[in-house]
Amino acid sequence: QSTQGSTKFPGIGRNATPAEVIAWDIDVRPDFKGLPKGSGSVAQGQVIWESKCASCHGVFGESNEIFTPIAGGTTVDDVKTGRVASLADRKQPQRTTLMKVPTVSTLWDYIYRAMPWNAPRSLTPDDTYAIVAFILSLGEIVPDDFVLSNTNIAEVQKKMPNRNGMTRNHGFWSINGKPDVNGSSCMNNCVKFVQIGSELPDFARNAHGNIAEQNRLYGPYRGSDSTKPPIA
Amino acid sequence: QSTQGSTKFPGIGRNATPAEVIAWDIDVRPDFKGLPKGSGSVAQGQVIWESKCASCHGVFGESNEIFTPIAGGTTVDDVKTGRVASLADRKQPQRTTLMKVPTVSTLWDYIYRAMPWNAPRSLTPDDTYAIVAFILSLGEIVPDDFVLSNTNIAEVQKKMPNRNGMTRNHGFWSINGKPDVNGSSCMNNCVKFVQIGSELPDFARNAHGNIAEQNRLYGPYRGSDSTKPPIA
Amino acid sequence: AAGLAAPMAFAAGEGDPAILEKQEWQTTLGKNVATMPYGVPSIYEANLIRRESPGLTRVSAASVAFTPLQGLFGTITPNGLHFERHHQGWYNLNPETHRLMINGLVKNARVFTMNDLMRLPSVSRTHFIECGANTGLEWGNVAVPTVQYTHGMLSCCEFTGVPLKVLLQECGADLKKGKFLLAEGGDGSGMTRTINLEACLEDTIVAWGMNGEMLRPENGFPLRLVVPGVQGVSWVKWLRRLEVGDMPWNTKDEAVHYIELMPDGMHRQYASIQECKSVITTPSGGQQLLDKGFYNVSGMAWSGRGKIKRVDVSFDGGNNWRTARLETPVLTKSITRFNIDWVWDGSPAILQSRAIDDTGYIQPSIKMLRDVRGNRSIYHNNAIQSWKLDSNGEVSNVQVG
Amino acid sequence: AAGLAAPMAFAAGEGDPAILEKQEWQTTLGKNVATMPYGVPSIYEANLIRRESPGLTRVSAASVAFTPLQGLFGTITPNGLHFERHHQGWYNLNPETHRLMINGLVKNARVFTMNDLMRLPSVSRTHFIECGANTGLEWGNVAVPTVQYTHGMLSCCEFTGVPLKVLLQECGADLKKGKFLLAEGGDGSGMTRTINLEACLEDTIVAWGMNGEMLRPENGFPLRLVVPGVQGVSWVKWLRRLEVGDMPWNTKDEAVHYIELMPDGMHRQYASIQECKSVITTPSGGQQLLDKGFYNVSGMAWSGRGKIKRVDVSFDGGNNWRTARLETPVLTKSITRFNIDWVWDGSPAILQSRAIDDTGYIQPSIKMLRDVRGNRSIYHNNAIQSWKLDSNGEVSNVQVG
Ligand code: HEC
Ligand code: HEC
Ligand SMILES: [Ca+2]
Ligand SMILES: [Ca+2]
Ligand SMILES: [Ca+2]
Ligand SMILES: [Ca+2]
Ligand SMILES: [Ca+2]
Ligand SMILES: [Ca+2]
Ligand SMILES: [Co+2]
Ligand SMILES: [Co+2]
Repeated sequence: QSTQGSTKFPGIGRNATPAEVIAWDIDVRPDFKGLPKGSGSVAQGQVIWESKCASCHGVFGESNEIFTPIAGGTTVDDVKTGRVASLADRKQPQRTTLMKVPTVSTLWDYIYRAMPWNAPRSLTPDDTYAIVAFILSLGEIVPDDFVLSNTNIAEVQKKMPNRNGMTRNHGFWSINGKPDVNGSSCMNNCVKFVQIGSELPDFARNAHGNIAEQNRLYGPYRGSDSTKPPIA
Repeated sequence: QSTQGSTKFPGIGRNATPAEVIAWDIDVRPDFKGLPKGSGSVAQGQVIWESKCASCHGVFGESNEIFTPIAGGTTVDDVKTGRVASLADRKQPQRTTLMKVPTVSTLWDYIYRAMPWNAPRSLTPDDTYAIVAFILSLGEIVPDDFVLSNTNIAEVQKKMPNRNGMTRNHGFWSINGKPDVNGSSCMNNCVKFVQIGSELPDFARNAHGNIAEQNRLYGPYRGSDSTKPPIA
Repeated sequence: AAGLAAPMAFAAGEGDPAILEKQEWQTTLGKNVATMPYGVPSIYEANLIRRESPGLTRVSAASVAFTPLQGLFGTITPNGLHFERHHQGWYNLNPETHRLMINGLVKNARVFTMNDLMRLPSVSRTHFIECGANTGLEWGNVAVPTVQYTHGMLSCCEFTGVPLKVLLQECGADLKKGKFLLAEGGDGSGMTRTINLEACLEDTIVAWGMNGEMLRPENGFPLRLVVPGVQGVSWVKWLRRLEVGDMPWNTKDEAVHYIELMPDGMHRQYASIQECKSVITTPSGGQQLLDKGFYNVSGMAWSGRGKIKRVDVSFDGGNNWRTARLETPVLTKSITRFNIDWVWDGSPAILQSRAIDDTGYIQPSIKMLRDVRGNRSIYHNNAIQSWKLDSNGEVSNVQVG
Repeated sequence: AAGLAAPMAFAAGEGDPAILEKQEWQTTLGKNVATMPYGVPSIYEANLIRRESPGLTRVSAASVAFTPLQGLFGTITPNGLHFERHHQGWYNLNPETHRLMINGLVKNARVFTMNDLMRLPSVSRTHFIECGANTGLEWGNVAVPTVQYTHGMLSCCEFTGVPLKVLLQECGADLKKGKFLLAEGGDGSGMTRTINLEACLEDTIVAWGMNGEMLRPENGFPLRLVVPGVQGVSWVKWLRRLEVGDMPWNTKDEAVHYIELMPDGMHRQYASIQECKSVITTPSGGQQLLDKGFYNVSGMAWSGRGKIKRVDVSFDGGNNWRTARLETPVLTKSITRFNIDWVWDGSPAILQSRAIDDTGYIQPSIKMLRDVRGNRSIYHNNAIQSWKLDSNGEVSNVQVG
């Protein structure tokens, strides 16, 4: 195959140059393939965080204003087990990023490619190491004097609080997978007593605006006036 | 079936009242079913024509400005034969309404329902009789002192110049009809010598505006700049 | 000579600035969802719009706006680009006061509101609509530059509505005596057309939906007749009345227009069916290839008598043909998209497509049609279209034979 | 009580003013063709637009705009109403400088322009796209009033593009070792998702066309990946790069989102398939019936594993079921429209639909799903939807069981 075209589709496409692949192939995998060399300390990370991230995510990554919190909800024990225990608690109000993320590569990859939200691709690799180190320190995963680098990141992975919290034991990765639930094809007398388990709460009736204005004003299916109670 | 609904679709639709059917059922068929009573003279027609129609169609229905001419191209002989002879002449530049229309009902129906173009449904039945009489007089189908009415219109039909000019002897009224032409499924060496019989005339190259601006400015299929000759 | 756009070649360490330099959309925050609550195409698509053919008609309210087939894909016509043909302009009718009356040879003349109609059992079916005058400009000679003007009175949509049969039965129609149906529109022209009930009763729809939403005003909102396989003028827009009768009506648009002048001076009347036809849309007239090499040649095929069975493509003006790939599903009286591989070596070529439907009918050449019908028919020109590709990469409209 | 809109009755000699009086559109001249070179819906359709769900997300550039399914027909979603989901807003990318790079386990890493891609052999196929989070608000309890918000992250379009397989073969991809594909977007979020090549190689499309025209900017113009049957987030928009690899990437949107929390605190990862699902769209939550009597009850059914085989409808909360009519063609991994006759007698009712696909899978109840997955899954809620119709004609969102 020549640089300029294939035999099958002459004239179409060209080989990428090495510089082009370097420019675009920025993804970082769980095995750290793609991770550029570099390093950054928690302290450096904190400085960048406070100037570039905290406005949206809060000084401690706790803010719920712009997005769900980054840090919180993980324990020293989780770091040992690799399972965030509070995830099994059904009353846990919120799941932070650190409670869910199983791989440190994910944080590195995403922050480098997409943050800050309003200025993506503006961080250097060293910036990114530093910020990831800072976020990990918020979760007590690394100490406050830690310097994260391409050489020690694999060790850090072993401390991610939810590293053992993911399962692929399900039938949804492929159309050939086996469903975990299947319905019933019963046609008659299927339910002895039909019970309504949940209804639209009163406060939600008009929470999406007046439904009358979200349907046609003609035809058989008008919207009900949700600014008022249902008609008698 | 009740007035208010059928047994099959309860609650849907209702019977039309006689007044409603009268208001809307205004079509006039070739057998004059639907034709309201009334009459009008050529002279009356000419007055209405000149005030309401001539601005678009010309005083003698000859104008080509707004629409093709209404009158012209028919002969006294055509009135006898019921075939407009000039239609067989391939050099005949233009076909007027009177050269084509086989049925006087068509004129009556259309003018009453749709003319004047900018004020349809503004004519009375008597107006319409008068205008039709006037148009027919332009084609020498009726004399200039003629009064057209519901009682003599069937006689007038017998004088329409193209009344015998229509055929339904073809296969296009139904999908089961037989096509008049069929192509060839030859796959190889089908044409000894491929000859171009017609090309886009030079004056037509840019007559639809610049084709470059009627195609995407990206992708493989750009428009050619038709303001200039083809590139060398 | 070809090669207008030679491929970029870069030394190692170099590359395309579009890759090496970061783009605005990678480095800043984009626009909000629902910035356009009802969206519109990209600004880069602005050239692909409906257009009139200058000089074709004298006034724009009794005229045509053609669909830009040269830039479309697949089979569905976006509603914003559906061709327009009006005889007395279009209106945004008020659907709350719109009525459908059914009268004539029925037990009960009945009136339906939109409320009523939209409660009836509905069907959704994809069909092409083609104006009987499509390609009519080309009966005599090549006249227009692009496929927008040669074939752009053609669209294909998924229509939703109540089957005509359900409505007629509901009114107790006498279908023994009543072999004909008058369909009447609610616009100023009060468009009236006779429908062949024997042929069309089974698949005609009284439709309100088009490609998932309500009909557009230009296409008959809120109600139009959908008569699959039959010329577009019979798909009466702003449908107001249906009358069952025992003879055709000979309305203006079936006695003065939509009639075909034969060489002997007779006019064919009630020639309704749109016969099997196809056209290559890329590349097509007025387009400019930038380069030699591989091309996917693509087009549309349809038949008013049924399904497309095969499409053949010639690159040498009809001397030799190869069979194209058909995209599925192939539906009856609907557009079928065809594609075929081609490597352009830079020499002149003449591209043609030829469709065959499941009745065995084969799309004819313009010469075959003229031999029987002359060249003053105006309507129902379903000839094989020829596009000449010059060695400079420009494609133009020609006729061969 | 029903009967909000009693039918009009008139004495002979009288009638409906909408018929007896002439309307403006019958008595004046309408608008020109091409008044709108690219058309828009009727002014009477203004209520049917994409809408955000207040409080669902905190910022509108990382949010959702829902499709108004309550007013749509058939199977095709008009492009202007296709749902939107962005993570970093949307842009009108410049297609002239847009590039697709393919790298990783390939013989030659290659770069394609839009010029290149649109010359390759293309296919056109109709598929649904559903966000994995569709109906996610309802895992716990009834939360939102209408089908726009319960199910409106669902659209169905005809896509045109080059099969992924053609592109990967062209680059000499090692498909023995390379079972995984990274798809990367060109927006600020650089959206990245791992595609299962074993499962998706055959029907994935690198698409530029949507319903006959180019993709809309909000939906990835000029290029997006179409991965039939798989959740929408994997249909990467503004597609810029494909990398063949030997393991999944664990990107942010597959390691922190689009994961499903099970009762034991484990998250299911890479749950991609959208299972068989259906919903009644008319009548649906928040709608108001004006009258007793006959209704066509209509809805949509789809399955990420294949074709819809049957849809049953219940009017008594799931106690008794009747099989609905399916509109044809029934296509794989596409929307199927179903309709069923019903006469409403004015008493309260609970409407449900239940789809079965050609693998034999039956859409489950919300209780069956919760019994296995708990109620904190967020994603992949394909439960039977229940709409309660009250004797006052108002329909509301409920859950039974
Ligand atoms: C202007 C607001 C803003 C700023 C500044 C910002 N972010 Fe974000 N961040 C967001 C939003 C919004 C999201 C969610 C994006 C999405 O929906 O995919 C997000 C997502 C994230 C996530 C993923 C969280 C998860 O659970 O999915 C991380 C990690 C993150 N930001 C880190 C950072 C870092 C590090 C910086 C600074 C270098 C930063 N952010 C600056 C708004 C911001
Ligand atoms: C403002 C311009 C205008 C006025 C005034 C007008 N017309 Fe017309 N007329 C037209 C146009 C435009 C058409 C073609 C309509 C179409 O495309 O269906 C037409 C068509 C016709 C036709 C059909 C001709 C054919 O061959 O199809 C007849 C007959 C006719 N007009 C008669 C009349 C009469 C009678 C009046 C007055 C009472 C009238 N017109 C006033 C513009 C006008
Ligand atoms: Ca090239
Ligand atoms: Ca990589
Ligand atoms: Ca700390
Ligand atoms: Ca009623
Ligand atoms: Ca009548
Ligand atoms: Ca005279
Ligand atoms: Co027409
Ligand atoms: Co999503």
